[in-house]
Amino acid sequence: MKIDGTVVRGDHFSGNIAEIRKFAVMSLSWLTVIFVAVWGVCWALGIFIPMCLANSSFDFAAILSEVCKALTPIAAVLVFIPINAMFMVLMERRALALFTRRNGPNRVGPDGALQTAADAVKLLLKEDITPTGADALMFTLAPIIFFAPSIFGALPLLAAVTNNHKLFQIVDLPTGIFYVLAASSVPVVGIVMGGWASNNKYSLMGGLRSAAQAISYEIPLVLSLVTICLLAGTLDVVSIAYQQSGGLLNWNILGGGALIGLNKAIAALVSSSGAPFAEVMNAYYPYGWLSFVGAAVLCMCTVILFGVYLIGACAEINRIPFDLPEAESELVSGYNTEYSGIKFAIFFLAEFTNLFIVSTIAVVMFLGSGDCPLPTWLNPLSYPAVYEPLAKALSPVLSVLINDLHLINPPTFWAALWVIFKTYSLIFFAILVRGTLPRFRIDQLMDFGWKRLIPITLVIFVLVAFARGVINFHV
Amino acid sequence: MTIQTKLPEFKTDEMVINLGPQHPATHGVLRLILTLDGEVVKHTEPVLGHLHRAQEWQGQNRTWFQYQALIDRVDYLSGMFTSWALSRAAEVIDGTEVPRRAEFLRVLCAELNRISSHLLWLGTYLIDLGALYGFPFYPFIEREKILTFFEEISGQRMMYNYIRIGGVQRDPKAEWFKKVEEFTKDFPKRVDEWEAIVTENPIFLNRTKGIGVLTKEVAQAYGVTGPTLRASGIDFDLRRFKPYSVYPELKFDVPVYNKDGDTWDRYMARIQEMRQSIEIIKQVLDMIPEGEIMSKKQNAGLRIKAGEGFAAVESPRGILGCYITSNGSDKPYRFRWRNPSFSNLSVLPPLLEERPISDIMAIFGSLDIILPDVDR
Amino acid sequence: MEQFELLTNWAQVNVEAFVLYALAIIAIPCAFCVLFDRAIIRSGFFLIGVFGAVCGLFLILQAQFLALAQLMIYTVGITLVVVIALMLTNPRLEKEGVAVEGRERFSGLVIATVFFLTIYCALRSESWPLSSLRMNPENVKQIGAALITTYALPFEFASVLLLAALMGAILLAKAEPKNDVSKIAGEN
Amino acid sequence: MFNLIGSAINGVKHALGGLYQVKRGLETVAMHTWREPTTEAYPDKAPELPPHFRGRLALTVNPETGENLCISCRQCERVCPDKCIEITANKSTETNKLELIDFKIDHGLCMFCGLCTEVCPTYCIINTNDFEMADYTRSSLIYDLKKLTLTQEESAYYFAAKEMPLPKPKPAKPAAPAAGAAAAKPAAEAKPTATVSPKPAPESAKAPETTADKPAKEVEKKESPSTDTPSVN
Repeated sequence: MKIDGTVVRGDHFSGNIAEIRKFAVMSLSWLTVIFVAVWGVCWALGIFIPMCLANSSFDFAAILSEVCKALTPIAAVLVFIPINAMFMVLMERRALALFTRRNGPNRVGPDGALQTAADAVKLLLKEDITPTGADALMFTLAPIIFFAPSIFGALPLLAAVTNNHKLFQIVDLPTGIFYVLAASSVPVVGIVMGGWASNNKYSLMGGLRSAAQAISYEIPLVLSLVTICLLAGTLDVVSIAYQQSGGLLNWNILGGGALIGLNKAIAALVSSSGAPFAEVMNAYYPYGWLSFVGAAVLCMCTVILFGVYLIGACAEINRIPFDLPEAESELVSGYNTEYSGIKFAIFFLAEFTNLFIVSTIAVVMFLGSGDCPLPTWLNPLSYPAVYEPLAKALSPVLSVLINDLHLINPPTFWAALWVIFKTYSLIFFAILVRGTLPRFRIDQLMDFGWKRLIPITLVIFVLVAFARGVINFHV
Repeated sequence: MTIQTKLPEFKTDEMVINLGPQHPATHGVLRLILTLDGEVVKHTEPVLGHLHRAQEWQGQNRTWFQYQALIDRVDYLSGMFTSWALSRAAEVIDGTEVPRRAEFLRVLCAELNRISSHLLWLGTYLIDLGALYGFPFYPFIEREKILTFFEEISGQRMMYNYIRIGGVQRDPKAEWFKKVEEFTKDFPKRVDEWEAIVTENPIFLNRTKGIGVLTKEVAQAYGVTGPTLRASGIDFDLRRFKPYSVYPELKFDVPVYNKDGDTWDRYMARIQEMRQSIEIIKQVLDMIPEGEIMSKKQNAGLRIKAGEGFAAVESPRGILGCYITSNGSDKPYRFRWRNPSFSNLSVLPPLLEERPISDIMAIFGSLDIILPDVDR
Repeated sequence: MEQFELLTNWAQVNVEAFVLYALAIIAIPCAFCVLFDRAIIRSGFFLIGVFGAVCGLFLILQAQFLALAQLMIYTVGITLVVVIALMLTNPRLEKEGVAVEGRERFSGLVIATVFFLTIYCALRSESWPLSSLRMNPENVKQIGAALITTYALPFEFASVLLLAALMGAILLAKAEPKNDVSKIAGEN
Repeated sequence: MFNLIGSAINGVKHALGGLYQVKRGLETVAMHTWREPTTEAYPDKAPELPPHFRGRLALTVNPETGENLCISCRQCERVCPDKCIEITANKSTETNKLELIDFKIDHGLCMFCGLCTEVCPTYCIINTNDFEMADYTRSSLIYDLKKLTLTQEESAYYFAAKEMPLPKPKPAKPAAPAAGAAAAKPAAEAKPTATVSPKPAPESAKAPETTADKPAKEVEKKESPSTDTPSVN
């Protein structure tokens, strides 16, 4: 047996630039379409209509504008989910094609950009079959129960990813992350229901597997997020997002705020104004080397937590390598074997939406939400000398857009761009994993969850609780 | 005597389930009747015959010349070997001396075909294990190259009809040999890449290590052959044990694992076999002489002397034997095929006993069975 | 919630009452289905509907934490119940249906009546003081603080109880060595 | 205690090793992004097929004169394992030679084994590089003489590509009696040139010398009793 430790790298880089360019163009144009549509709906419903109503004189104008504003988050999510799912399926197919030296879909539309739109239309027009012996009511309810929570789950995240835009504050719950987790625990009911109602043995087994898997992996998933909440001292996703602003060192993935002191101290050193380096360090790390050890432990713990979260999330949404409920080679298609037409489309839609939501949670909880990874002292845009002339140069154009029409809200805009970039990078990583790893076996999956992940997260929870005491957080 | 303990009886319903004939992972139309307790297989019954085409009977009702073209369909992933077994059996009866160049060409094509067959197995095996979307394409890319070589010399990608009684059908051009040589240089790097992805992957190890252990005794009792047998630690390869053609002149190893014989060993056995085949091909490309390629005229009236003969070749799946009785006419009198897949499949029920349902495909795939070869 | 109140004032209806009735319309039929559905799995799923509606009631009462905990724990818990029901019973129970004997029917009737009367009396008693306090937005914090100060002892008891239940479940579910079982079966 | 620590360290080692292997796999897969796709843009770009590709069957004509090369010897019909070839020929009363009336190949039955092309003494029936024969009905897969016959240019191409010896130009006087059935003129011209004399043949397909070519002179419709039902594949 000959396996050397080296990574085998591709040896002919003769270039796949054309395909990569196509992929990039396709992604960018789709993302533009998605977010322009969502932003347009939000703007129309949340800003434009209230603006018009403000000038009108009929008596319930105020109430109507409030209703419009209140409906904005829901409208945004409803517009976003189907278009985004189309894009994600297309992105997945094209990315897998890149990894496997193929072209991917390239027939419908320019370079296949409309392939999934065509697929969606096809799925909606397909005959909707309910198998003989199926429990028709449960069979119909299952995809709805599977899909609905993903809409509700997405709502509290809206404020967190848009830098607390005031249109989305209506769903800014103090128990934000708890709400998201509660919503994400519901879909498994849909799977079990669909699996049982299909009157098919393969479906039933898929449903049972899904129940076992989702319940087991919910624990490490929740524990990893709870640990982050412990570090942050709040359950509110918006505050957690805010706490992480100020560059990579402040993100939860690196110590969950343990490095904020270091960040501030370096900033003080660089700007050579305000408090001196040592003083800042002392304020944040009061116990000398013990504090530094604590910070190091926290960094390690949060990185592991991030990994645990990714694994748990993968299992929760049935992605490879945890796609046991729909294991093709064993259970045909698992719980959705008997589904066709629009019901299958809903299952499909919900799967990809769930992937997007767990990626967004990861971004909000670990990766600094809409924060630029460059620390403030390294970011040229944070210095007035750079920033002000730029702002002055652009102001004639921007002032109309920002102040008169409220078309752009600068803090939201940049935050949203960063969130989009980070989220789709995570999704891309999920696709890469899908292209590489084989599937777990159900008992190994259980072993891995109960015997590895849960103890690890429990140990980390205790470690974090102690290490937190030796560092001053968020002074 | 064990101490009898009172156990609470949690008797769950047993479930009978039909895996196949229409199932994404049964590699054709195999039907397995499984009795499951939860996810654990209690009993397996393979049901054969969904792809039975009476290949032996067809052989007896066709002329030698016609049957040569049909026989590739028995094991469509390694058509060269079925043709070779038939040709060798006929040559044994006839006493035909096959030209040296033809023998080398046969070995060359057969080893290429062995690689292509193992490549298809590698891709589909990873599909069986759930790596459905990325990895399986890589072996198929390489397999495609080999099929293109075959297409060039025989005219088709899978139904070659290239090895004939008394030689081979067509003499490849010099460029063809060059292309094959390039392929042999490139191929080991590709295998390294696949091994980097798969071999030591923890999930793959979990799915294959210690799963489906086929002990020497069981393997011998069921007449298992090929890499499946060698992975169980029995050094039995026809190319060594009963050398035929020009194999005695070639240097190669037969990868044997003197270990437990689980699915991972079977995987490694095939990977190593591919590497060995590449070595053989390199040697053949160096040694191949010039000369005739056919010693028996190929036409509709092809006849074999009266008599009977048996010949076997080491196909990618095991020993592929062909027994023929000829009565001197243009049709064989009696055909009998010994197909490796049939005996390799028979060992499935004992291997599956008490295994979870996910292991069915891990074990079944590792046996590398092809259904037309089972049913004929 | 300001918008909500604004809307309430404008429409001059009690939206809370409206939502309450809507939830009741979901909850009560579901509860009946839980009782009367022959297929045990379907009653399990209806139970989820009941608890979902109850979770909605908590939300009306501005007890977010309780509502979410209800959703999270009960949906997952009931999924487990359904799974266990699936594994231990014949999933197609409705096709069989077992007749209940007369004596059992009578005792069942008595127990049900007593039970119903108890609950009815408990609910009808007039000692349900209405608190005029508004809900504190930081009620999660308060719940957390209460659990480890005032109610620390009951909380710990509950956790010990749960731990014991967990260990018992593990002991029950722990697989005995396979060969021993087969040997015993073989000897008998 | 030491055991516990040791096993913990082992566990960590194991986990890190596993993670490293996973990382290695992910990296190798990701690196494939930089390689060119191997997909062929098939309908847009025809695949390059080798000259000996066994595609649709066709009848060549003499590239120079354009006369059909078939001599109605029926060897292909007899050797076909699927019985998909049907030749209609007539013995001319004047020249006592076979004249081809129709040549039918059922491509729905054909398994493209290429045996007919191997036995053909005049390199008339060949496998072309065409494989796009999909059609809506089974009956439209039965190709007749007109559909099977290649043009002069195509024949010239295949004669060159397959390295087949060109037929000797025969300046035979065209005593073409009107062939009623087929409208194909090459068929009409082919009749008098019933060249039984075998051309110099390369490697495989040598001139038929066994019993096979003797009954070729008899006019039998079809039905050679030596073979049985067509194979069901």
